[in-house]
Amino acid sequence: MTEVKKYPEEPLKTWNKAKELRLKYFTSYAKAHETGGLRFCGSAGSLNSIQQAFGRDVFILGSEPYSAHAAFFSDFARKCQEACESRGIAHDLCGYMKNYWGGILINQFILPTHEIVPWPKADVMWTQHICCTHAKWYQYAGELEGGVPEFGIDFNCRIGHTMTDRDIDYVLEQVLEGIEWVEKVTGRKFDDELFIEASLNELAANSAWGQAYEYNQNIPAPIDEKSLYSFFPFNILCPQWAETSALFRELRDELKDRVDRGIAAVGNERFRILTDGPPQWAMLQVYRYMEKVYGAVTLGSTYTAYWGTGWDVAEDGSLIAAKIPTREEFAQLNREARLRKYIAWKLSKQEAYSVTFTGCHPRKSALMLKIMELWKLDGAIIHLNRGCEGSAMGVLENRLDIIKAGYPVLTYEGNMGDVRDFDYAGTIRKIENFFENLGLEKLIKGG
Amino acid sequence: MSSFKNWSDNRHDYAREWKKKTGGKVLGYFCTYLPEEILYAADVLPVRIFGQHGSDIGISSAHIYDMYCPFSRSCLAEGLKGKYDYLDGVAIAQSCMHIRQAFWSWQKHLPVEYSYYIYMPHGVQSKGRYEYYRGELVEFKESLEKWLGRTISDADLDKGIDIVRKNKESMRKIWEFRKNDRPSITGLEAMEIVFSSQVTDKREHNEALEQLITELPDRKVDRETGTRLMIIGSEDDDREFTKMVEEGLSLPATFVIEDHCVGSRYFWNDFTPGEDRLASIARWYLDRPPCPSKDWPKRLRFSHIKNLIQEYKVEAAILMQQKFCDPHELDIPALKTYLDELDIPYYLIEFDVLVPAGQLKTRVEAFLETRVELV
Amino acid sequence: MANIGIDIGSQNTKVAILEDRKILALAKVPTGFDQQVSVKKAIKLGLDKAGIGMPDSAQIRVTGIGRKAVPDISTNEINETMSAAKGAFFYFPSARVVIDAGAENVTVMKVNEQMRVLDFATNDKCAAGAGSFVESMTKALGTTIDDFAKSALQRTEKININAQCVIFAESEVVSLVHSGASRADISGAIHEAIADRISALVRRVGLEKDVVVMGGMANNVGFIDALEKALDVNVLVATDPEYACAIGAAL
Amino acid sequence: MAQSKDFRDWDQYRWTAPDTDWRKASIVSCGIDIGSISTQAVIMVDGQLYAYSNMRTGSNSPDSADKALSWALEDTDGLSQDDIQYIVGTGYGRINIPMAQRAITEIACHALGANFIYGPSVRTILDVGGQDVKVIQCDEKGKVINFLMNDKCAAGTGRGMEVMADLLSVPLVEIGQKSFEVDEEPEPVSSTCVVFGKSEALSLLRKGWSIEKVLAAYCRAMANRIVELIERLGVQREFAITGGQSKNIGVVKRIEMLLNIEAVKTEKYDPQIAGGIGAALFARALFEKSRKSGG
Ligand SMILES: Nc1ncnc2c1ncn2[C@@H]1O[C@H](COP(=O)(O)OP(=O)(O)O)[C@@H](O)[C@H]1O
Ligand SMILES: Nc1ncnc2c1ncn2[C@@H]1O[C@H](COP(=O)(O)OP(=O)(O)O)[C@@H](O)[C@H]1O
Ligand code: SF4
Ligand code: SF4
Ligand code: SF4
Repeated sequence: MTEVKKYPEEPLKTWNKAKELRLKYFTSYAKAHETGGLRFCGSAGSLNSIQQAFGRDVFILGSEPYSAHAAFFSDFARKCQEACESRGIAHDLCGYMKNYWGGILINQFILPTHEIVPWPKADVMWTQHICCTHAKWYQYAGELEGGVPEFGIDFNCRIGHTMTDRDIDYVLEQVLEGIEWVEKVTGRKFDDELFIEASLNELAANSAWGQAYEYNQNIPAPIDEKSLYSFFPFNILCPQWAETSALFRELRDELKDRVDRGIAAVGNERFRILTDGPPQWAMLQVYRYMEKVYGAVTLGSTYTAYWGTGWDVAEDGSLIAAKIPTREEFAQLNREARLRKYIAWKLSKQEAYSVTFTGCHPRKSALMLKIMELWKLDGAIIHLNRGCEGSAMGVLENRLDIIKAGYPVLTYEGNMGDVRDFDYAGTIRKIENFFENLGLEKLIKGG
Repeated sequence: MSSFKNWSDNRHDYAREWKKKTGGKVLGYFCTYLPEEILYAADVLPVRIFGQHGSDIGISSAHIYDMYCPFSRSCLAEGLKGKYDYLDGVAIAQSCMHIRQAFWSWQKHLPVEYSYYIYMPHGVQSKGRYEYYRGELVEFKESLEKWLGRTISDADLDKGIDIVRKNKESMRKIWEFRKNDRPSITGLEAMEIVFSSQVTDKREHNEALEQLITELPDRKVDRETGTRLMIIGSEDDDREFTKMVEEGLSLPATFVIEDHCVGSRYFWNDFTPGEDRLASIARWYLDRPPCPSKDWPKRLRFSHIKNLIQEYKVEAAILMQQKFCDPHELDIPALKTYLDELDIPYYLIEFDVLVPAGQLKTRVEAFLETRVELV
Repeated sequence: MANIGIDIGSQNTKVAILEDRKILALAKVPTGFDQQVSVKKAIKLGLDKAGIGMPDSAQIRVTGIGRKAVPDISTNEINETMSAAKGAFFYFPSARVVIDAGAENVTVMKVNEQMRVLDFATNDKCAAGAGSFVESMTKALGTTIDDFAKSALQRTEKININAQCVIFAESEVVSLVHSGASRADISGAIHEAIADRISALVRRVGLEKDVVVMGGMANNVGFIDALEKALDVNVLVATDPEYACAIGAAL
Repeated sequence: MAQSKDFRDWDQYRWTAPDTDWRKASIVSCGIDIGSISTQAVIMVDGQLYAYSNMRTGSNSPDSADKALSWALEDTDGLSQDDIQYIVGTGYGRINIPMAQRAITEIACHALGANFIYGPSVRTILDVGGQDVKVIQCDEKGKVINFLMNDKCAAGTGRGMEVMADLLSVPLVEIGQKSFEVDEEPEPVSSTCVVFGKSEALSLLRKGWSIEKVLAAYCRAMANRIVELIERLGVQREFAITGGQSKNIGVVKRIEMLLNIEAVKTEKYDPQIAGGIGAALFARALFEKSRKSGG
């Protein structure tokens, strides 16, 4: 048996705050109508601050994170998926949206406490179109809910480092039209003050995430991917809330403290892994298995690194947490110019959207390799996600590129939203083979 | 008529011959949203990249995950097998992710002189779309000019527009004959016409179309029309299936119209000329009967389908959906409801090269049986 | 000291007895219901063949999908990919891609010159690309594997088997027979279908020279021929290919 | 474990209606259903079941049709093929039946047959045969409105059961009964693939599971798979099951439990011959029509 270095472990303090915020987020959406508030629903991270500008009592639900959260409750998720399939919705459609449409069909919405409440019907569908079906998901959801008006913003333009003025103009045109549309549909006015407040929060949260994330470059890593999954969705759930940037700053500080004191996420850390895409949510114990049995820690992905987050990404893929505008910079502008600045910031920092959804995998491979280098990773385990064409796009090419760069790569099949597409025993067998072939013996027998 | 079939059968030979004969360049494209006019203006021959149904697509499995539609995997497989070694360039106008993946893998593993990605908007109902797409076309034109080392003038663009426009207009004329009680061309022939149009020099194709238009009024059709069928579907160039339905069943049937891109969707709408050529081209593509991935927030495709059903006196529809084709899959539940309301019976086929033909045969036959009196 | 390698497959249990990298004996018995019994039988058969008794200090190492099932005999296991790599190197040190094709399971590995397994792929969900596919067809046609395999080389006309499933393929084959297709052509089509599926696995790990084929299917000349065509390379086949994993385990 | 070919077998049989004189009938019609596993020849006189045979499909359709028909005619008081006025072929081998005047799909025939067997209130029919699973919706006349069929993968069909029977040395016909002889319903096996299912069953046995428990797990997995297909079309009452697997209560009862609907049953007719009955009924109607139009 190889000798094992042992680092001290400690539970994350910020953890409970994240849990509370998540509960607040879902509950406030479900209860929005009790206080006369409005429900906006769509793809997560569809320029939240613009939606928030229609009132403090506007609550925004991202269907992907809702569905990921529903996927944790695999029995509940299964009911949703079966409801969809008996309705003629194909098994292989978006693993998330099947949980979402299914919820509408069975009239059940699940809260983090496992409590089930009647489906909270949306008042407005406001979404972005980033894959080739996104805006269509809500078209159908709206129809199932008995006719919810929909507005979709086409994001299929250059995003990230290739973004041009033309692209910003295109999105801005649509946003301006959208604002008029919401005003007409809801009778509410777009509030510039509220927008300034929300957008500054949003950008601050996105940027703070980058600062926190960087601490994982340390050996041993202070936080593992599975825990990152509990935090990073706030980047797209409610980044415009002040609580979110506060949470991320607190996390950042805690991680810094852990690094200073040499605290590890996994005491036995000896192999550092890059992963990719949304995981098999109901089967996160796979990560625990790798940690316990092999001391292999998963600690980074283009998914948690980039989704809705704020980085300045250099041409060579290096990352620096993005600079954010000051209040003055925003306040002095007129509405259109301010929106333009906000959109430009969001579009240029959202490298993940661009590399994932235009399928530009040469760029994505470069980003992955950069993370491997900066985060000092030893290998990659990639999820071939049957539930999402978007995030699975190009991954086999990425895989080839990573292998070419000399790293070992394992792929496994699954479906982020639907456990029926996942074979636990088979995956464990693959993982065992993978590590054995790397000469990494088990730390504990059996497992 | 036989030239369409020959072109369809021997598309690679045709392109190679064309190159030899003209010394020109050939560009492969991945989706019919690509503005062919600009390529004709630049004297480049655009050919659409197709797969080969029934042939092994395993070779693409290292590059495209098998949850992507068989069409996209098959396109890449043909490339990797070397069938397209004559291409000088490849391009795509952004449509669904599946075919995009094929494009990117192609770009990586089958390098050619020139490759280009056009950000064709998905929001074909969004404000600002015309301006945005026009801008894309300007950049596309510039990049072609750089590749070819020549400028593309307005006169060149007019030439390109003319060639493509004529082609599409002729096909619309021919489609009129499918409205007849005894359609003068079969679904198989129609498919071959559109297919060949996408893989040959349209100038030559135009001559054949014109010839056909003169022949059609007197064409004798000695087959029973049977059930008037429509195909609504994902990409579909499966001639074998079309032939099996029209010729191989114990009940007669004829495809009289279709809504997909190897059919009427390719040429349906009119071109409106304007001073700004690229703006007119942009408009042409954006206003086309939409592919499902671009059909939101309002559904425009369904009413188009309804018109086709009425004009072509469609009696039943076959929903030919490529397996894993998300954009279409998602339209299907709503489409079924819509067809129910129109009282048009339909049958859904999840199309995959791996489904044995015999099984499809039983299904289509059973479907036809549901709507005729068997005794 | 003798080393004993045991490969417990879904169909056959194979044993290899080696001394100083020299093969003393190879033996195989069907994997019965009780794997302990089969393994003991196989070992006995091997020792008899080698003409030796059970050495006092033999090292016994098990591999194959049943490797966890015989704790009384040995807990010293090695996974299938590693034993396959070692077995391949035993015969061909130039091996870079190793295909192990048995009755139900197919594993394709990419290895480097240090015998490290860099990548591997398996037929996860469907058995329609492995040995039992051929066996079902031979049953349906009432012939033997050997004859059926050889007849593929006499193929004159190209036909396609569309069915992916073993079961559907059976009836497709039956109807091909009725439509007058020759046995050679059918056999060619079946072996081509299997080779296509396995070559897809090869493409996933990346095709490189040299390709070594082992496992029971490597005895099948029709398959080897089709595989060479599908991959467009000459493949290397070990002598006694079905024992390669057992040999790898013994080493 | 000894491998015996016999366990997968079911009785081949024939039957003639007592007390019917075919000479008095105005129309004698026949349906021949050649499935991938079984072949039935059904003879009807004036729309009433008169005689039938049920046997394993041989290696080619014309032969199978010939054998099944001769056998059905065997004990029929001198009835010969020439006395049959119209024959309709159906099933997988329908195009290859030389004596049939017309071929109609098994989907239409099963619907009509189920309508005859179970009465006009049947709306949903599940036909589980040797390699196909079909779900059919029909109207009160037994005309098909809608249907679904499995494709590509034979997991969940009769062939899988046969393989299990051989593997476990349990006669096919007893599988259903045996599968309930467990204290508690086990988890379904994870692979219904005919090939992998076999290995999985073996490894469960090795783990110490009883044969009954393995059967329960396998029947349950099949039922799950079939129910998935049914739910895609939806169930309307009455619900009937035809085809050979309708005799396997291990699968049938589990399907009923999962759907929470009981299938209609009858002692009067053999549900495995539903396709043949439907074909014979079509044959009768077609003959009447030709008689009318032909004068
Ligand atoms: N002489 C032969 N000719 C052709 N095929 C053979 C021959 N011997 C074995 N096979 C094939 O090999 C398969 C068994 O392979 P094996 O590696 O022993 O199986 P496993 O290790 O999975 O138990 C059989 O299914 C058969 O198709
Ligand atoms: N008496 C029986 N008990 C249980 N199962 C049976 C019985 N008879 C037939 N079967 C099952 O029915 C299957 C054949 O179904 P059938 O509908 O006759 O097939 P086909 O598709 O050939 O028409 C067999 O594979 C077997 O599993
Ligand atoms: S990109 Fe993935 S998560 Fe998003 S809608 Fe498409 S399939 Fe669903
Ligand atoms: S639209 Fe559908 S058929 Fe066409 S490439 Fe995309 S997924 Fe394939
Ligand atoms: S297709 Fe056939 S061989 Fe493959 S999983 Fe299904 S039953 Fe098994």
